[in-house]
Amino acid sequence: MDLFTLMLLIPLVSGALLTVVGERAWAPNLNIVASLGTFLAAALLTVEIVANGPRFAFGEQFFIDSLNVFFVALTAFVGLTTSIFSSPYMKNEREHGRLSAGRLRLYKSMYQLFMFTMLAALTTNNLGILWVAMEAATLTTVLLVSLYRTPASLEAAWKYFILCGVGIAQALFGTILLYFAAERVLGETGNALLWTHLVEVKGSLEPTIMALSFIFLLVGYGTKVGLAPLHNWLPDAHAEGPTPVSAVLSGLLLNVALYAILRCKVLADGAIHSDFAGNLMMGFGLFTLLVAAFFLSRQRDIKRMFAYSSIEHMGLITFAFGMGGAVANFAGLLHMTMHSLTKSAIFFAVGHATQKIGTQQMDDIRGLMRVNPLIGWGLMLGTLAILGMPPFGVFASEFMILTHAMKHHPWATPVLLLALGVAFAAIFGKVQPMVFGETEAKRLPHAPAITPVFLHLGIVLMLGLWIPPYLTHWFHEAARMLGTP
Amino acid sequence: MSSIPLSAQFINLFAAIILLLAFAMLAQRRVLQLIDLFALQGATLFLSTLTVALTTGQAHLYGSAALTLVLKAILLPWILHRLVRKLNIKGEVEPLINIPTTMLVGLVLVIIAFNVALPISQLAHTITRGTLGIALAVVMLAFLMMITRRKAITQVVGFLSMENGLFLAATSATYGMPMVVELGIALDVLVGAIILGVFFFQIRDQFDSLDIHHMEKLKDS
Amino acid sequence: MPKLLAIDFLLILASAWAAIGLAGLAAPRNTRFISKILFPLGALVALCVGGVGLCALGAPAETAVLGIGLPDLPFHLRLDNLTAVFVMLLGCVSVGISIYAAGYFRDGAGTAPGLLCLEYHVFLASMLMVLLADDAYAFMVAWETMALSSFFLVTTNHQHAEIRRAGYLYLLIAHVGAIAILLSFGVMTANSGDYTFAGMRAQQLSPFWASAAYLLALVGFGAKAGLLPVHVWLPEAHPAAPSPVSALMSGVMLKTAIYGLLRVSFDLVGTPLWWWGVVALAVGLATALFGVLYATVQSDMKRLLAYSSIENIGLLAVGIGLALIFHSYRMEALAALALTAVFYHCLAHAGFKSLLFLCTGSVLHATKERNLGKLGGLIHRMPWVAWLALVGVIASAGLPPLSGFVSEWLLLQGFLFSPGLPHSWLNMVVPVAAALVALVAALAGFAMVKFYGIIFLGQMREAALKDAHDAGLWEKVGLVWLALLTLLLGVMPATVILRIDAATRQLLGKGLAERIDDHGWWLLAPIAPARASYAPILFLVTIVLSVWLGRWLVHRLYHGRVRRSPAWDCGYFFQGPRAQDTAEGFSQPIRRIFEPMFRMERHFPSARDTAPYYSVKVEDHFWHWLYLPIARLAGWISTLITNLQGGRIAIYLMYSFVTLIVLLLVARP
Amino acid sequence: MISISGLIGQLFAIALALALAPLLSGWVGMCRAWLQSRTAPPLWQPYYMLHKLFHKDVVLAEGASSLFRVAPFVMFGCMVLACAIVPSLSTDLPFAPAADALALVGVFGLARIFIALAAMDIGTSFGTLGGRREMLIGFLAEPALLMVIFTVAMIAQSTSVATIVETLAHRDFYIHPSLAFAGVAFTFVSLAENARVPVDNPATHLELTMIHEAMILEYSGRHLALIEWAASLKLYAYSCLGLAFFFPWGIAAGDSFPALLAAIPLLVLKLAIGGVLLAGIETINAKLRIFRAPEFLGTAFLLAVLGLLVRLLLETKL
Repeated sequence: MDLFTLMLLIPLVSGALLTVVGERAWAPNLNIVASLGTFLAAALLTVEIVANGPRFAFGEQFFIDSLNVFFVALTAFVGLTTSIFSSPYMKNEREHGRLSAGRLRLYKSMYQLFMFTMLAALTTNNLGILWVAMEAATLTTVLLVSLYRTPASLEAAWKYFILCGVGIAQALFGTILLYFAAERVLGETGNALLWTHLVEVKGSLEPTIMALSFIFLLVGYGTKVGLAPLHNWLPDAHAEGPTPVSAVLSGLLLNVALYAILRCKVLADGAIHSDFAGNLMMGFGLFTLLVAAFFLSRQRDIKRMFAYSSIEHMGLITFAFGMGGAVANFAGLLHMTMHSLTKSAIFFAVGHATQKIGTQQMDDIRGLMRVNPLIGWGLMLGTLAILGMPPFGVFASEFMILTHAMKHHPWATPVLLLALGVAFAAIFGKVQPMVFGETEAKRLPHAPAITPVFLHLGIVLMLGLWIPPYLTHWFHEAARMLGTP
Repeated sequence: MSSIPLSAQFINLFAAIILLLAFAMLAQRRVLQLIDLFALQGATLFLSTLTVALTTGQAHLYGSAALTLVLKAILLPWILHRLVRKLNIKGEVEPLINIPTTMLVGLVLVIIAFNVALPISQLAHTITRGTLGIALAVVMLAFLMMITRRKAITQVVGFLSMENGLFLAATSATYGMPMVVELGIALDVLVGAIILGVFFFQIRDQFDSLDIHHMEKLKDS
Repeated sequence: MPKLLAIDFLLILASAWAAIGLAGLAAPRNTRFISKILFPLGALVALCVGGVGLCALGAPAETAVLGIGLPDLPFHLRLDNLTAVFVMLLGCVSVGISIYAAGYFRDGAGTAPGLLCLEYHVFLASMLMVLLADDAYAFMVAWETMALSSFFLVTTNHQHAEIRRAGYLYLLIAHVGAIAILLSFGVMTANSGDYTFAGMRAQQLSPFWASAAYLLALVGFGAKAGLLPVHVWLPEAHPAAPSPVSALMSGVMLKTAIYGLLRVSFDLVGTPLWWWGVVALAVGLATALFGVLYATVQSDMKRLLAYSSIENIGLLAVGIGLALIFHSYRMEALAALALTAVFYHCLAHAGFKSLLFLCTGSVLHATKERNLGKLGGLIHRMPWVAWLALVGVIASAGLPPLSGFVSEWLLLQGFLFSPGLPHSWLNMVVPVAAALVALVAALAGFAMVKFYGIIFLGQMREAALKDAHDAGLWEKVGLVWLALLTLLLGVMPATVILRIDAATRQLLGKGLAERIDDHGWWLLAPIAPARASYAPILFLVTIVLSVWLGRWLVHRLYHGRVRRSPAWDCGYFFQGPRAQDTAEGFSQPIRRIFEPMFRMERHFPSARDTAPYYSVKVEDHFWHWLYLPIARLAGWISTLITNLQGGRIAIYLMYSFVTLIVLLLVARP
Repeated sequence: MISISGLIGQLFAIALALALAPLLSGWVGMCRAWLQSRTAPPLWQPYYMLHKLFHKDVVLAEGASSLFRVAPFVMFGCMVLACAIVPSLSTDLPFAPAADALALVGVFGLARIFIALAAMDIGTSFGTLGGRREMLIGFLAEPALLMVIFTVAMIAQSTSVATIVETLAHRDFYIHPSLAFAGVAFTFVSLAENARVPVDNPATHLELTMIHEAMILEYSGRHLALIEWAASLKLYAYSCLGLAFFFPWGIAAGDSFPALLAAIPLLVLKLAIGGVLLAGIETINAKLRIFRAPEFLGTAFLLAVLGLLVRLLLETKL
């Protein structure tokens, strides 16, 4: 059976399966195994693509090219590690009586379905299906966010649903406009929404329509990326959902939404012979970066704070892609990878920490080093990494973004640096007392899974010092695909 | 004007009606009537889609027309009715801003929408160029409704009528998206509605009311 | 096989340090293994590093490229004479510190010894890499690794809140400084996109951008070195850290910042403008005066030393400024004089300040006490530490015949010839600056007398001090090594200057060697013996001879009888330890004369007090004038912005709606 | 480079300093007594005292450490070195290269630090008080002294004392207004440095007003003798330095023996006059409160800097 089908099928089927057999003892393992299967399929697929180049699937509806192949691999990988992390975490939640068996079942099945929607959104060639998958992702995660059924979680889920629903609706209008424009070139054939076809004719797409459509798409998908001032759902959803969900939201969903914007940007750039799209994205990126940075210092809830940090980094990445050009795109892709690895690692550590201490309030969390040195170091190193401290990889991408900005948009550098400085002061000032200092430890019924944390951090560290050639090659390929205006 | 064929005139007429209904919903105070108006809008949407299908004779447009009828005109209104009864929501829905102001804002929005859509309509070679502007206007009015109403359920109705506007754009303006997409969209709308239904009960259990100003706890300021 | 270059050796040694650190991680709790095997090994490596640095002086520059780093910017490394001087410094000083550390670190609260060992050796290795780095990325990576490892070392005893605060402040300011440095590099590449130092040298910057790069570098490296006004982390972090770490930070890490400043202002940015020097001179003078004044009023012995480090950094900045001024007027001979003074003071300060910090470490171990007010009379219990500390004190007070005086002497000579400057203002003002330098030197003497007298002399202020013990063997060896270094630097300046002259020549194209060479090794005459000369060895011999001769004669002609009796109580019945000056009392004249320089909170006893007491708290003006306002501003902006997240979904929808409308109306391709 | 005759001259100069120094302080004492219409002690009084003190046992306080016992010798050694460097009779001093004028300041500083530390060693209230005040005077006086030296050194384009004297003494006469400022400043400084009125009173025995005396309160026997001797050597050195800077005429240029012999009486004469002036100053002035001392020395510093500026303004061709 074809690897690609396998990759999409495993999460779908196991999702369905888990709805049925949810509360069995081996269900968590099934969850892990399924994720492992997905990851293996994705990995093999990646190898195949790297070897034989792009390919289609299901006619022309799905495809994998050098832009999305590594996102697929990354998504599958983070999905795997998150499932490994979530198994003891969820058990502990169960022990604490915060979740019933039924909820656990819902969680696992929705988790798998969410993975499916992610992969579908990444690999589809049809912008319509892309939209459908994004919407489906929203729906699954809404259920995950409201898993605890507490007033807070319901409120968060409600806001998430409404805001993202509306946003996604605007994205749909953008897609319709895109189709409207494409149809005039490609005719009434069914493939007027197929990206591969659109790219070939992007030069002849009607600029005015494309401009309008890009605005709608940017605002729409931007809501999901968390661009300010459309970001309001994001901190709530991250803080109130279970930690594994926060991890995948930050680590994957935002990436995928941004990926959607990128696909559209390529078309818009092709049609509009000015860097209209780029400027829009740079504006949004800078504003988001600045706003998020100043939000950070006012946070009391640890997950909320890191949610804002995700917003901040999304702003930085958006800015990078907005600048365009080989280096900036390269840096943007690198930063996406680094961010999703680092941020999910942080959320893993945070999850265990909050479980041990029993609160998400940062003022009450102290002395993680004492409670469990590994968790403490995990959180500390992860934080330093996300703050762009060398030798971690985040610094590498930030270095490239900064230097490129200095070269082409010097006016932006002060803003960037101000935001980065403020963010550093805020986050580090809050994390340090949590990690250091004294506290009374607490045993957990199920030992935390630390491996994913250090696995991620290890990769990030390595990428900071040495980026493997094939990865470099891919980044270059992808950067080329994103085009240089 | 005489050059415009009859079918196109009909489509424009239906579009206009949809816009009118959107205004009506914006003005409507009572929940049940709101839902009825929504059903009406769905029905009109069905008609316009049907007309487009007849004129262009694209097979899948019939499908989507049927889908519209079942989903927008019958199923969803029915679900909403049941919900309102089950949750016995009080009839009155008091908006945040008073109705006349809302209407004025709506008017401004319509003007904006038309002007935004104008360049596109001029490019359109389809016979129903005007509808895109109307669709955009409908979307914006729905948006406005979501902002101004404070009951969860009215927000949902607004959300759904926004979908109507989008659907109008999809069918009438562009003679239908590819079938896959339309199916997907429809499916999402359905699932979304169901999930919302589940939500209402939970929200009611937690806040024993569907008034969304109970849900302003999560904030930083 | 290709012949191994010095730079390859250094890389091997750096990795050896890293390996030692990792080995420590293997047995994190085995204190014996770590302290008695790993740290001595580290000291051995340090010795090799110092040796290589010494040999590399005068040799042609070597470069290497490592296959790591960014895809289009692998690590470039370069070992030239400027680097070699500081490599030598790093090696020679860290030998002593590592040996001392072998005896110092014991297991207790705080970080596990193994982890400590890792951080310590990574710190050393990263400093070496900072010196070797030859492109912006490698430099920044090494630089921030240095900051991180030292941060973790500072927060070893993180259970204390004030230590956490110190660490936070330290890393924050270090990060801000790093950002400034990165910007400066960015400016120097001048949009060529070439981030190697070679590329920066190649650029021809307009005066404006060159100045921007220089000032950014001054701020960035100043933040690490502790120049005003970004000095505040230093007096917090140094006392917080374990003593060997304070020694390493104060002795070596601050010098890496000086290295960076020299690298940028003399090597990368091209020919300087005259006012750059003036800026450095002014900042340096302010820093030095500030540092020494605050040093005199401290009550915590490590804080006192930390402020004295600030003072010395200020003097270094003064020297750099002077050198820049001369250099900008192409008066290379005099520039060489000032620059030599800078190099020499780097070496000297590294030696004696590490020595003093280590001595405080021994005192800390023996008495568990950092507060001067609770020490005293330790010379009776710990003579070794006391006498070795005296060496450091005299050097630090800038007195002959020890190392501190040589650099001060060279600096003053440099000032003496400044009237040659073709700029009327400068040659009026600069000599007056020399007066301030003299004042600083004299005040340093005051501070050092306070430091030494109150810790080691007089009566013990606490009963507990009776059972203080002297330093252990390892610690003694480490201290002796550093003391010898100080003495050596003191008595044979000519020899040392001949070695480090290569670096001066590399930066200025002109050195002192040819003029020093033709007198004996014992005489230091940078221009000509008739103009100025200094022969510390002769000096030392004369004093020692006359001391010895005097003693011998007196004992010979008269007698050596000694009787012991209680000290004269001046007719006042109570002469207990409390009758001595407290630390605060000793510095009272300074507080009184320089009152406006301090922010003091004093409590005077009144006649009616049942339990009268006097207390004084001296604070840094910069907190209230600079840092707190900035913090308040940031907080204000945050409160403003957090209103975005008001919790009402309708408002959120409105944001989205308005954004859309605005974009539709405004945005046009 | 050290010639035998030079070496002899050097040693002779040192010996002369050792011999003359107590005499000088004795002479100053005499003049003070006369001016204050007291019966003066004999001129040789200081020698008697030194002899007596050397004979006495050392009575050492219990708290005294070894540093306390070394300090007097170090101080003495420093002063000997100082006298060896400052040209009193001839400028041909083999030891001169050992330390130029800046290093000379260093030598005095070294001596000061040791005596101050020794004063703190016993741990009595007055010892520390004396040490603190001594260091206070020190850090106020040193910059002023350095500025004076700067002024002179700029005139001579050299910091080596011998060279300075040669340029000042043996070239065609030229009026340096800056030297006037420098001279006044130098007088102030040397008054302070030698624990003289108005800053300190060598004759006082009221502890609260003492500086120098407070520091050596615990010393006795040979230690005290050495300190007293060193003190008078310091006075001698300062006087010679002043003479060398401001009245250098008569100091032999080379190592010609007759010139050397001719220089001795001249030196004695100059010192005698200096002593009278010093006694005069001490008599007509009252001792300042300790916190007026900063103002006094601040004035000295100011004058010195003024001298420097005058030098730069009037006497250099820019």
